[in-house]
Amino acid sequence: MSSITYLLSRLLQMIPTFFLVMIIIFLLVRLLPGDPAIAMAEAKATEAQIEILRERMGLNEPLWTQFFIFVRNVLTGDLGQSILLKAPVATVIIERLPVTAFLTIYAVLFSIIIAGPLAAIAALNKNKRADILIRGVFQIGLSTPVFYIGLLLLTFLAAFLRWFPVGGYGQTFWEHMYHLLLPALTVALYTSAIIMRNLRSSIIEVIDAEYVQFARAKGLSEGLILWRHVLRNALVSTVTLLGLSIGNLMSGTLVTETVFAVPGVGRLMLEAIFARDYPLIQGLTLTFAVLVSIVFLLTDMIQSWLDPRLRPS
Amino acid sequence: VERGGTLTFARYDDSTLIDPVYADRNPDIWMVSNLYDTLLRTEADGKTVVPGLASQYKLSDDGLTLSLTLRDNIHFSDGTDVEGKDIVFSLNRAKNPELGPWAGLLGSIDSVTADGKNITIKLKNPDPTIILMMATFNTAIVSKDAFDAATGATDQEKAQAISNADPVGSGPFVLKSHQRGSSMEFVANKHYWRQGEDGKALPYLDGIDFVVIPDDATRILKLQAGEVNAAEFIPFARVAELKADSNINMELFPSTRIIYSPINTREKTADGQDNILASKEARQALNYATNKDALIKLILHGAGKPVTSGLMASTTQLATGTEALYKYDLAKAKELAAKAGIKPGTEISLTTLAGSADDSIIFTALQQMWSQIGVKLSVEQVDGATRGDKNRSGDFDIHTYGWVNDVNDPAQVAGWLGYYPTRKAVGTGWNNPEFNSLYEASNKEINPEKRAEQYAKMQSLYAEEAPLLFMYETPFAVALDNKVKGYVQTPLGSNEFSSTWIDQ
Amino acid sequence: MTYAPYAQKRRFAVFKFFQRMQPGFIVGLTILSLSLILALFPSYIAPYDPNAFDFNAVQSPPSDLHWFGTDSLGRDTLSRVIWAYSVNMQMAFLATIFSLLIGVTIGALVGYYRGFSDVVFGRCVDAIITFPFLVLVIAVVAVLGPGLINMYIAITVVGWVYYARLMRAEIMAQMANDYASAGKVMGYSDSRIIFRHLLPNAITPVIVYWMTDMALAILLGSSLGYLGLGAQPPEAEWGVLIAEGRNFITTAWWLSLMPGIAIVITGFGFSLVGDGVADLLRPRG
Amino acid sequence: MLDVRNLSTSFGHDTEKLLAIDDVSFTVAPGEILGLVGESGSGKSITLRSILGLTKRYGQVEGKVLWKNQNMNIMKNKELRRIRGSEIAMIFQEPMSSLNPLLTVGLQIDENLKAHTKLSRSARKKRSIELLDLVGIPSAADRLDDYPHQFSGGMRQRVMIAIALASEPELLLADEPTTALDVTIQQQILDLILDLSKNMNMSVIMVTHDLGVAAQTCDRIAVMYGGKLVEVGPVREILRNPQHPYSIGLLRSVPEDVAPRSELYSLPGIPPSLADRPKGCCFAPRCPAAMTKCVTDRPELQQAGNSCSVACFNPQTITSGNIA
Amino acid sequence: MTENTSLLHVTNLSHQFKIDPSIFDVILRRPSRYVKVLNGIDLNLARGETLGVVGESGCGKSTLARCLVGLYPLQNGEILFNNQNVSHKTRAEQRDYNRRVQMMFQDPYSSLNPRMTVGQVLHEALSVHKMRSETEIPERINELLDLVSLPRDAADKLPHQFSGGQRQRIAIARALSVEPEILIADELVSALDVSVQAQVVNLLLDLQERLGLTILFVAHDLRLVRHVSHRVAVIYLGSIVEIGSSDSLFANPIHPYSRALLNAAPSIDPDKKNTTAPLTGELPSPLNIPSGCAFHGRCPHATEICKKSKPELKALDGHGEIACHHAKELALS
Ligand SMILES: Nc1ncnc2c1ncn2[C@@H]1O[C@H](COP(=O)(O)OP(=O)(O)OP(=O)(O)O)[C@@H](O)[C@H]1O
Ligand SMILES: Nc1ncnc2c1ncn2[C@@H]1O[C@H](COP(=O)(O)OP(=O)(O)OP(=O)(O)O)[C@@H](O)[C@H]1O
Ligand SMILES: [Mg+2]
Ligand SMILES: [Mg+2]
Repeated sequence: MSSITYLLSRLLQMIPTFFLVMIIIFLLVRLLPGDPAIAMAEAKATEAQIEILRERMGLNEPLWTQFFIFVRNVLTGDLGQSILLKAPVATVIIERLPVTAFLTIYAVLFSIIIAGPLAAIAALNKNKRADILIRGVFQIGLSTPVFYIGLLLLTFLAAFLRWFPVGGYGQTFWEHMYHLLLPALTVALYTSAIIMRNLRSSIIEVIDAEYVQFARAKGLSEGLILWRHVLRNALVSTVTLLGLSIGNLMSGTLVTETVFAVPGVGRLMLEAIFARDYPLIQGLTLTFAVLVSIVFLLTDMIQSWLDPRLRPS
Repeated sequence: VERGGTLTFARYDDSTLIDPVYADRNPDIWMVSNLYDTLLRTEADGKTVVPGLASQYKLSDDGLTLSLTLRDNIHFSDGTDVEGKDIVFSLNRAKNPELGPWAGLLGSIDSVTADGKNITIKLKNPDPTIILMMATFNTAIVSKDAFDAATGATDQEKAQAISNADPVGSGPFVLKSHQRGSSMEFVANKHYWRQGEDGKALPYLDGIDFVVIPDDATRILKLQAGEVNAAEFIPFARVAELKADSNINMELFPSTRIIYSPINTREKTADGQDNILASKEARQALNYATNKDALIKLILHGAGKPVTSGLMASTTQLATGTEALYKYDLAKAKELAAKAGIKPGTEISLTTLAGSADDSIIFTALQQMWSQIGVKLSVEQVDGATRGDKNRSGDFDIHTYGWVNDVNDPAQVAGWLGYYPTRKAVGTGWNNPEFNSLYEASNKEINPEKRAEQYAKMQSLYAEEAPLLFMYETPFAVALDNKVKGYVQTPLGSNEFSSTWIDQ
Repeated sequence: MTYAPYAQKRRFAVFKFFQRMQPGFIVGLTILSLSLILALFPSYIAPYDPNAFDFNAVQSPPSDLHWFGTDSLGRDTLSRVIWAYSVNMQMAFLATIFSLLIGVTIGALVGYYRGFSDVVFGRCVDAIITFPFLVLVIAVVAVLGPGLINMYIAITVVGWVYYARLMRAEIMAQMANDYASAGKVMGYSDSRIIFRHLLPNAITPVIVYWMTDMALAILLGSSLGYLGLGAQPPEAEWGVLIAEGRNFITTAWWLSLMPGIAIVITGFGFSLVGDGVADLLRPRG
Repeated sequence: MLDVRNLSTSFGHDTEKLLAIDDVSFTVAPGEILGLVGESGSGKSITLRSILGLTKRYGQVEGKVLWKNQNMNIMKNKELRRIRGSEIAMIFQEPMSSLNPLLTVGLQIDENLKAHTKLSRSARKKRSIELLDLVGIPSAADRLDDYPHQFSGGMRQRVMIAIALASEPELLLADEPTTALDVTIQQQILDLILDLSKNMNMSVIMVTHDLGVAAQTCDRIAVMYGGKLVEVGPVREILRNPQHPYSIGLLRSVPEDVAPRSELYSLPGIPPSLADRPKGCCFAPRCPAAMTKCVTDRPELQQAGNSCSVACFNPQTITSGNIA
Repeated sequence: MTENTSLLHVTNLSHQFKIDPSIFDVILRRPSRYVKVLNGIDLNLARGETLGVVGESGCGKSTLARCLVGLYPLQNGEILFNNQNVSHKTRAEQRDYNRRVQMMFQDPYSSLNPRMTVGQVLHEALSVHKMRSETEIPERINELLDLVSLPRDAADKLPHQFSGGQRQRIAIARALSVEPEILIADELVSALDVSVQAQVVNLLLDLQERLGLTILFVAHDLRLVRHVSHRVAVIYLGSIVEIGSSDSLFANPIHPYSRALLNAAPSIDPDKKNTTAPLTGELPSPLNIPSGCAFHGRCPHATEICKKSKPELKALDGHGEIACHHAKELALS
């Protein structure tokens, strides 16, 4: 099977999942207490005005009709009109998505850059001082809530020392890099701690594996052994973990974007939930689900590229 | 004054659609006057009416015809003249109930006609609020030509298109770009008619950059870090600190904002129990048992004052009260509580806004204060939408709420807080025939003295009946860096940048 | 190597157990025990009533009277942090225990029977893990309304999946061992095989995960508290305390710093214990 | 050619020291096939690994491994690398885990050739195909790009042999090269190794626990028990006239040439654990001929008879009949 | 052998595993693929005898064993136990059958629950099947431990405290606790060292003698199989190619595969070099079994007919039953 058919079959497999995802999204939002029409109207609106809204939003239809309309609309790319922002949900999300995507990728890169070398150092010095220090620091990182790390970084590095801007996003690529440095770091700390742990133990596990010893018996240089035989194998499980952590990472962006005033979809999600913006919540949850699925798919591809055993036969 | 420069302003929330008709949330409403001018204007106190796009106005003696004369040489931001047809178009649009939520405020208008520079507004019935309405955001003037040219099938789509693509306005600024939820740019309208102190056209600024930062602390940090020139909605807890900061000018603008808590006055609670709060004495007892000064100290850190008028902030027109309502008096509270049958351990629940630090303090404080009269206060924390829902359905005992006037006339707030047909007297279910008829009469009363009398009566009646827990009035707290001068937030909340300038 | 020295003396088993413990594990255990004591007996330990206002000591910095200072209502931060221990430790337990029970049961059944149940389960899991955890939890909290109980429900609604997945995989791995087949051949009932034979052997990684999950629950719970979706004021909860102190981070730094430190230390304790337990339970020989 | 002297390897720290091999000495002559037999855990694999210095990473190795009169045990890694894989090659015990699952078989052969020969890329490829052909992998050229998991256990074992033979080693350390294989394929592999040893004068240390395999392939046999060599000698001597009670027991428990369904000879007891090995002879607790001395003192490997060495205070002969 | 004497009678037992189709296979409606592991096995097990089963790895020995005890549902064919059809219809039937037909596994490390003491293991078996009343159980446990020559204090120990050989004894004790009639031993001793193997084999032989057990002994060590079995079946790719008494089969195998198998086993005598050429080629995959005689690709005697028709298992005078077209000629050579 070629990789294209593999990709296709993975996509096909995602269909039932996505159907479930849509049911979950739809139901979740319908089960929210409080009338969305009331939520949408300012407190000052009268009953008649609210009824008009209700009609306009299709809330008077039976549930299954609403679901049917929902699915049809989603499939045609119509995610409805945001109540909060008074604009098409799709447009709003497309406007905001690059920010979160930027932040996420930035954070992933950060995680890898931080975790990779440190994991290798820790593994090679197993139970020595460097290892204990690195693990200790990351352990603390694992025990600190994202919002708190963000808060501390923001207050001290940005506001107090003024090394970084206090939130925002900037206009150019380099401004993005500069503005999102602290947020990305905040999001990355937790993920990098998880990756560090995993990579370290994978390396330790692999470094004395039979095939590595066999490679040594062949008389290969240690560098080649580390690079070709150890790291590559250790990476397989780490890639899975990185893929699975993407959900974590995005959870992190939710909080981080709020703390750092980054105008991404994460912050929008919280705003939408507080504002009971049904269409926006639906659109955003769906977006998150799609993003995560894409990442899962990517992880799968990377993994099967790394590990031939996972390739379809 | 100095001209030039761009002001960076940190907001707590973004505008969605700044259009006189569709603006329904405060972040929209409070920006309208920067983009669109009204026929009449109020001075900074929000009460005194002065000419705007119209240089003169006159209400006929029978109160049924309002005539206005347009100023010479007034232009839209695209350079075209502001003409009678634009006025007719704008006012008809504003009173069209199909469109925005504010049409009801112009319900008395029968027709609008223009003859050259003379505008005639015919009323169905005398309306004491009509002149103030001409100075309110929803009657601001838009360009008919721009609207006609805009893409879109419906009026709303056209409004959207205008604000997105080719904004044309009559106000001191023009919307240049807008990144929903994150930032917005205004630039000066070169064709604006009003003149500054230096005799040249306003505004002084070249433009304004708005950044949206919902988080209070971050907003302040940005100001302190010098990344923005101004930050609005400063938490009162931080006011003293910022006041002490020599680089920062901490402004507390008087406002029509009041914080109060509707009390459910229905005979039965939502679950069918007898409602102890249905009795006036019980409500009064709670009011007396509440130490407002302490609340103000705790929450506003002194930057506010107790509610003095039953119905409105003291800055509102026709407000009468000068003394704090229900001054803390434990003895009286106990006496009333006993009278109302509040036994020790009576459970009352306070519905508060999730995540609101102020609400949680209010709750903690009330819990302690009211325990003195035997009330066991519990909390129910909900989000805004649920609170609104509960308010409408009467499923609450007491909940926190706040109000800011949108229009300069007190009719809006009185209708909201006390008049049953509008919204069941702010959801309290308080239905007082005397109040209702007074209110209805006042809405047709064009004699100012008589109307003031009616309002005084309504206020005392309302205060006596206490369908609310009267708490406090707060100013608008805006922190600006020292270079920013002349910025005003009106009592209605409107952000006025037309005379703002930066000391370079 | 399959060769295992079997004739090990068991005399010093307990002693060896402690000997095998890493120092980190001991530190973790100490932290958790202390946390537990604080959580169980806050009223004896906290110097002040956590909710009592004291207008004479508003935002007073740490001093002899108030070791961790006071907040803007004059409440003693130390007492509030201590009282928060009961809330947050309860959170660690209650937010995870139901996920654990539900997940383990479902995971074990699905892992044992596979077949169609596995297909259905697989799709459900896929669908749920496709959402970022926090997104789904927040959404559920929003459905149910904020508050601790609802938060527990929300976390359980989402969290059981992770336990179930783990359990399923472990059960399937255990099924590869002949003792499972032996149980069938011995004519034992399915429930006996699942719950008496497979489960005790498969549960170890789940317990290890549970430890880390409790740390996560504290982090998540305080995040929700911070966002106003978790514990409700005036209940002292670390996330809520940090949120309350958020505005004074530069002036009254102790308000957010002290609960922050409490979170970090407790989380640290849980992670260390989690690692230590994993280490202890790891098969040797 | 290879002279191992007093080689000991231990694992763990002072508190829990596990002596996996204890004071092992033997030699291998050019072209000779030495069989290393003994039961599981007796230290056969560790011996081989210690020769190549692979156990240094996780254990302490003492003693001398003289390869062409150079002590490999004190060599620097760089020098060791030149010997490993080129002069001395090793086949690992477990074909399933000894090939890197992520790399193609071709690459895993190639990296050996690259490290030890100066062949060009295409020449290396040609050589790889030759090697796979040699070990009997059908359509070898097509299989270079395959991954280990696409091969069966037996084929993987052969791939490993191909890798080991890549640079025509002078000494092959074969750790149970046929355990994973069926008897029919085992025969092919053993024939191959025998062939190479004869044709290329390659020495082999062949670890096995199957006495039949040892009998059919080896010139000399060394019997290991509990980390020590208990008996070394020519294959016929050891199999026909074993002297160490353990060797005797081992041979007698093989059900060959005994009445069907009769009781088999079995050594009582169980092998010692590394953690607490007896003070005297490791085998003493199970030994039918043990004496008091055996419990207290440790016997050394000593010349016994013409060509055998035995580590026993009370060597036996089967004919003497006092052990049954 | 006639039916009345056979305790277990298997006819035409086949078993195949379905390969999970990929989503593409489903969409393209590709036919499902099967690993055909057992292809029509016929065998009889007489009361009190030991039947050895040998064959290359992957030929289906374990699958056969597992089918016989019902670990795999019966797909095709018939199993008669005491002349009664074993259908495993209800759980109760299945339990009763299993009580009487027990199995022991290859891996002494994984076949015992690591968290149950030996006493618990035996107690469970005894109480679930109500073999003894609750009060008699401890006594019975001691008896069983004696039976397999384990010390009585073993009851309180966990499996990891025992050696491999001892664990296999525990497994045997567990199997015996329910007093079965048939024991199926799947590579019972192949994981053990030679010196320990002998202990367990001795025990098994002894028990068979004393308790009159019937044993199916699966192993790949030919010497052992020969030693313990009365009769031996040789399996190639899921079919029996030769079955007969142990003596005659080992002394004089007929089927070319049996011959190759026996020849390839290295003798412990260095001078008894085997002379026949080893088999060439690999074991074909059970995914697509060659037509005709499955062995024809590797068989030195194969002719056209071997490619076309599958030989039946036929009795040959002086030998057992052989599935080979050329059995007669080979018997003469
Ligand atoms: N890395 C290690 N750490 C601790 N002990 C080890 C290690 N490697 C091997 N051992 C122990 O050393 C002893 C000898 O092992 P070795 O692998 O040499 O046995 P073997 O004779 O090859 O057995 P087998 O026939 O099972 O392969 C065993 O008891 C084993 O448990
Ligand atoms: N569950 C299964 N699904 C698919 N194929 C299977 C399954 N179990 C066994 N097989 C295949 O069936 C064939 C026979 O397996 P079985 O375990 O019966 O062989 P065996 O003769 O016992 O081999 P060994 O001597 O290695 O134990 C093998 O090719 C194996 O890959
Ligand atoms: Mg070995
Ligand atoms: Mg098998």
